[in-house]
Amino acid sequence: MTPKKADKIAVNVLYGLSGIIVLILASLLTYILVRGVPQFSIEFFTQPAKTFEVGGGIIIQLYNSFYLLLLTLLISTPVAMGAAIYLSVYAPQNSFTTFVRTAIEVLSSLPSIVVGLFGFLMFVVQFKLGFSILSGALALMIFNLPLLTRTIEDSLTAIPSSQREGGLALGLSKWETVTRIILPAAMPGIITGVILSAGRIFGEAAALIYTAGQSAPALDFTNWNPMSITSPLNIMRPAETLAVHIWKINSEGLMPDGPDVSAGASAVLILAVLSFNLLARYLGKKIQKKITSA
Amino acid sequence: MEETVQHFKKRSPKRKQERFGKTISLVATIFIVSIVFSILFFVASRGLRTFTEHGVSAIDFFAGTAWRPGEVSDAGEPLVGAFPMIAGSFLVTIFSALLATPFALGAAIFMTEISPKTGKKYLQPVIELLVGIPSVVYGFIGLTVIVPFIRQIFGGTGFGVLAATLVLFVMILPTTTSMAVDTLNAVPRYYREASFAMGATRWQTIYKVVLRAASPGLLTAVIFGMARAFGEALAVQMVIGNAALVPDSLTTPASTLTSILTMNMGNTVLGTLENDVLWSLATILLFMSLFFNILTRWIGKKGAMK
Amino acid sequence: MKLKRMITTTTITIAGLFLGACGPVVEQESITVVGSTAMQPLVEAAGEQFSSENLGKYINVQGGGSGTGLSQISAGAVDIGNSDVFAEQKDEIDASKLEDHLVAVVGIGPIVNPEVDVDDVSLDELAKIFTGEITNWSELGGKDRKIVVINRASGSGTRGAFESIIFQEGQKSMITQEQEANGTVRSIVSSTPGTISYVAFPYFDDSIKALHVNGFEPVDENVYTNDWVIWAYQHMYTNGEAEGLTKEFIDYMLSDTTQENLVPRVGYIPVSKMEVERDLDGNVTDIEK
Amino acid sequence: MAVNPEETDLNKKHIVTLNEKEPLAISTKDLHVYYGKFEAIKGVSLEFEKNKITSLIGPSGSAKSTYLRSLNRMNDEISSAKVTGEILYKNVNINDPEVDVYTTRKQIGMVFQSPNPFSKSIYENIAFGLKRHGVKGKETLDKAVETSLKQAALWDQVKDKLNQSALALSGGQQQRLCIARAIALKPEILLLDEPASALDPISTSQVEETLIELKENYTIIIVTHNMQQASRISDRTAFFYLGHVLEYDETRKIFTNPTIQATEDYVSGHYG
Repeated sequence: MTPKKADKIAVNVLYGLSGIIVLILASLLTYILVRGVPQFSIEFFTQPAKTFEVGGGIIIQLYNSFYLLLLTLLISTPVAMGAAIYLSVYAPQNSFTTFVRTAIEVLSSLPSIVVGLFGFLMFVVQFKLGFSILSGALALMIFNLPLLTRTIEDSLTAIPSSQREGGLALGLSKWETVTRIILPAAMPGIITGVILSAGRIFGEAAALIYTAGQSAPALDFTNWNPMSITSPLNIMRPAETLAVHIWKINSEGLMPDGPDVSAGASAVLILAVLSFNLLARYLGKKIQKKITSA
Repeated sequence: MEETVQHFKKRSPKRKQERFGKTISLVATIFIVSIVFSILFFVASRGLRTFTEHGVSAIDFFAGTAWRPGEVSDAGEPLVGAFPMIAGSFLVTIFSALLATPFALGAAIFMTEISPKTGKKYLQPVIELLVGIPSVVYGFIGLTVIVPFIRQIFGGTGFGVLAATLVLFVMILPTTTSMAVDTLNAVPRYYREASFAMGATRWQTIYKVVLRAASPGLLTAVIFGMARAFGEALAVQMVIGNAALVPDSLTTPASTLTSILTMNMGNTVLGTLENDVLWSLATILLFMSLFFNILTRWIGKKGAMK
Repeated sequence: MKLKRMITTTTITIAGLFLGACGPVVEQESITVVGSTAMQPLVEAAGEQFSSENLGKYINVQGGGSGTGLSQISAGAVDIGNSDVFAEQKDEIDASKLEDHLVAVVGIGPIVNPEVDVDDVSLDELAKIFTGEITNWSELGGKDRKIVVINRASGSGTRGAFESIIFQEGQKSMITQEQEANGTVRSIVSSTPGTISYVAFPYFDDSIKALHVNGFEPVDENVYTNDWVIWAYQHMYTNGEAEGLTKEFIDYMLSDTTQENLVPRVGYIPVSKMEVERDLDGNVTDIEK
Repeated sequence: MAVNPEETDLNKKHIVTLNEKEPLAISTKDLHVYYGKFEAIKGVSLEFEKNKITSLIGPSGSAKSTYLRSLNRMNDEISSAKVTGEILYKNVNINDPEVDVYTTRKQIGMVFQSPNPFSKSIYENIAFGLKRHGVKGKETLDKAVETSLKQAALWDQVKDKLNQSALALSGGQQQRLCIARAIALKPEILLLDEPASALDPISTSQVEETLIELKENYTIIIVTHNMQQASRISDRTAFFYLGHVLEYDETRKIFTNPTIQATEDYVSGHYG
């Protein structure tokens, strides 16, 4: 076989492999959407779920998913940012740093069910936070931290070191340099990373079943007093998310239209993740443009 | 003179700022590390109770094939042989990695070497989306599409290692692919240019130069994919059948550490052998993920030395 | 500048939420109910109804399994622990501290894939299917087809109830596929030829076929009389005597309105309809009416 | 004839010192820099005159950049680097851990090889350092931005687009912006590490002109590979070789009549 022929075959094989991946995703998406989108209706998006009757909606679960996501990001982003700054700026090259990095990686490969159980015994039982959004957000924080730290660190180190030197040469501290020069410059990457991690959080169920709980008390969307249990803002109320809802319908759901609700909810979940991805791309590009152009 | 010395030795606010920055970023880091440790400690301390508190011998646990927590053998020993689950976990992990690796590497090469433009425009978003699909949905599709499919082709119930492998294959594809892409991108441009200049074809360059240079990183990518497969719970639980039997074929029901763990955790009472033995399974999971990490580090080091 | 503002806003928001959450909850009360996944829909529905009738009182219902319910109530971490088995049947649970409230009865019935052409089995045959002694439907008068047994997770309350009734002394279930939940079991049975499993009555639907046992149909009426023998109590355990809202809610569960309306609507059987009672050891006695 | 390490006598040196009429800006005494076990600078003692331009020349690997970077203690940022010996600035040894590195760097500014403006607006690039050093008030800042941009000969080109991103400027403009950024802090000494090596000839000559104008107010030390550049703009030149300074004298003398053979080989282009 001539090298040229081999080249041609190899390239075709690569096209084929890539094509199959695209095909897999396309069929996954089509399958989910074809089954799910027909379930969409105004009621589906505005009604609370029903336990054993037909016609339940997902409004509360959908809201909970977003609220939990927001809280998780609020808690985990500063921590991840701090750790990423430490690792990219201050960390000396010694065994402690290697040790820290290994620890973070171990955390990232922890099965989410283990995180969930830890969260249950630690936050729910030990800290007496109960089944609550807060417990869920803390568990998701654990789940989210490693990936987020790594994304932020990557974005920070991707900024040329000449920027850092420029700041230091002006007599600025490393802290000023990283927070005021590197961080703003790394923003597009960081935002993209945060949003992509949001997609993962949004779909997580195993870590939440035992922390944020599996029930969604009715919410009164006119009650914005964070102390009230019906208030959407309350962080001490249990909150079943969309992903948990799908899991629950499939395991113990009693509603006769369970498969339909589940399919619809899956489609919503996918569409949300899809829009996160698009948003990440759009924002990343836009900020990049703003920074580099006039 | 003394004044200038003072001027230079005076601690500017910047020093304080630096200390502040270093402290809070270190605190954040230590916070993460301490989470890791409390999880490790917490899981392992419960997991070890199987051996310390309940007196199960390690051999019985790791090599035993009878898994009936709560029951005892004729000799009065608890039946907590975890071998079926350990075998199941390893099988699905290895098979799904074997299946996913060619696809992941193929896609990664495509995205970096063959057509970076198309890669970035179509494959990249596809990969990112695959990460975003929740495991519950994967499990659900596995249950409604893959299991019946396998049943029609191979007979039996359709549940088993094969079904889990197929589901995991799709689930680890993005992890492995995106890490492989990063690795290939890190191979310096001039390696390729030198190879092309010597008259090598594109494939020769990829195969003989780029892949060689990137091999430690690619191996790391594969191992990370395996780590993900090893730890996946919900989706696997829905398709593997959860029978605590050592798998004797790819299409008979089997179980993994995670599937048994997720399924039984809620039904057991804290502090009992039935519960502690599940934490022992979780401990195995933890140590496996530790092992995968150390392995990737080791490969990275070896690669760097070459 | 922007970053600083962002951090400040974030801090204030978080602080606000925490303060809000920890602040005094005025005229609001809530209790947490944890445990049996099988009971969850019933208790959840009752909780919702209770809250809508009693403003400011909330019932927080979580699953987690009977084991979780019992261990959490024993630890005093929750207000009510749901279980579909007697607390005494779980080791390491100090049942003497717990107070049992029987809130409903649920029938459990074997279900098979609709293609299975066997309609009726005896209790003994059923036991032998689950121990692995009977492996083909032809042994029961059906077509030659392998029996695929799907069991529930070991330790699951439904499985405990099912096995304690169908198995004789010394019989043990074979190791086979297990699934965690009623819903999953149902969807697997409905789609896999030759399968048999069992679910609680509320999960019966058209996608599966419910078997008759000893000639009796799996309906509530047969459970009342114990003609259908596979049934279990649904327990709500409190740590010591129920007080306050906990008591109110349990009373609400046991009230005639709930028992006569909600319980049957969700598919469970009111305790009051039972003509027999069963004790911890499985002895069934008639109730004098 | 090429410079050959074996043939070059590293002990033969010709280094001038300043007389009383020539005011001292900064000097080093027996400066050594180590990277781990490797000794990059092997005892360099030099005196730099105020308001003059001094060039540091020498083949690659002669450690002239390393030397330059130790003058404002940028080598502190490399964890394996160790600097011994004295750096005297205003009679204070600033190579002393007790000395505040931030105060030092503020007074000894630095411009790097490739332009590294921050990804901020032109205005912010200049005002940023000032603000971080506690300068307040819009008027003061405006004034400082204008002055330093004028000194860097950039004002006329950018005065109408101060709020635009600095990254949109051309390479030469970016480098002059970096110079403006450094001088906005009113340093006494300006260190430049091959500031024109990434620029085209026209931009290079613009930067050079700027430097010559700046010398009235600043002491400038510049590392360069460009022999013509050194001879065009600098008053004194130091020839670095393998971590040593072999010759330090008037630029004129270095380029026309060097004392040391290796210097002559290098400036006449015989070196590799």
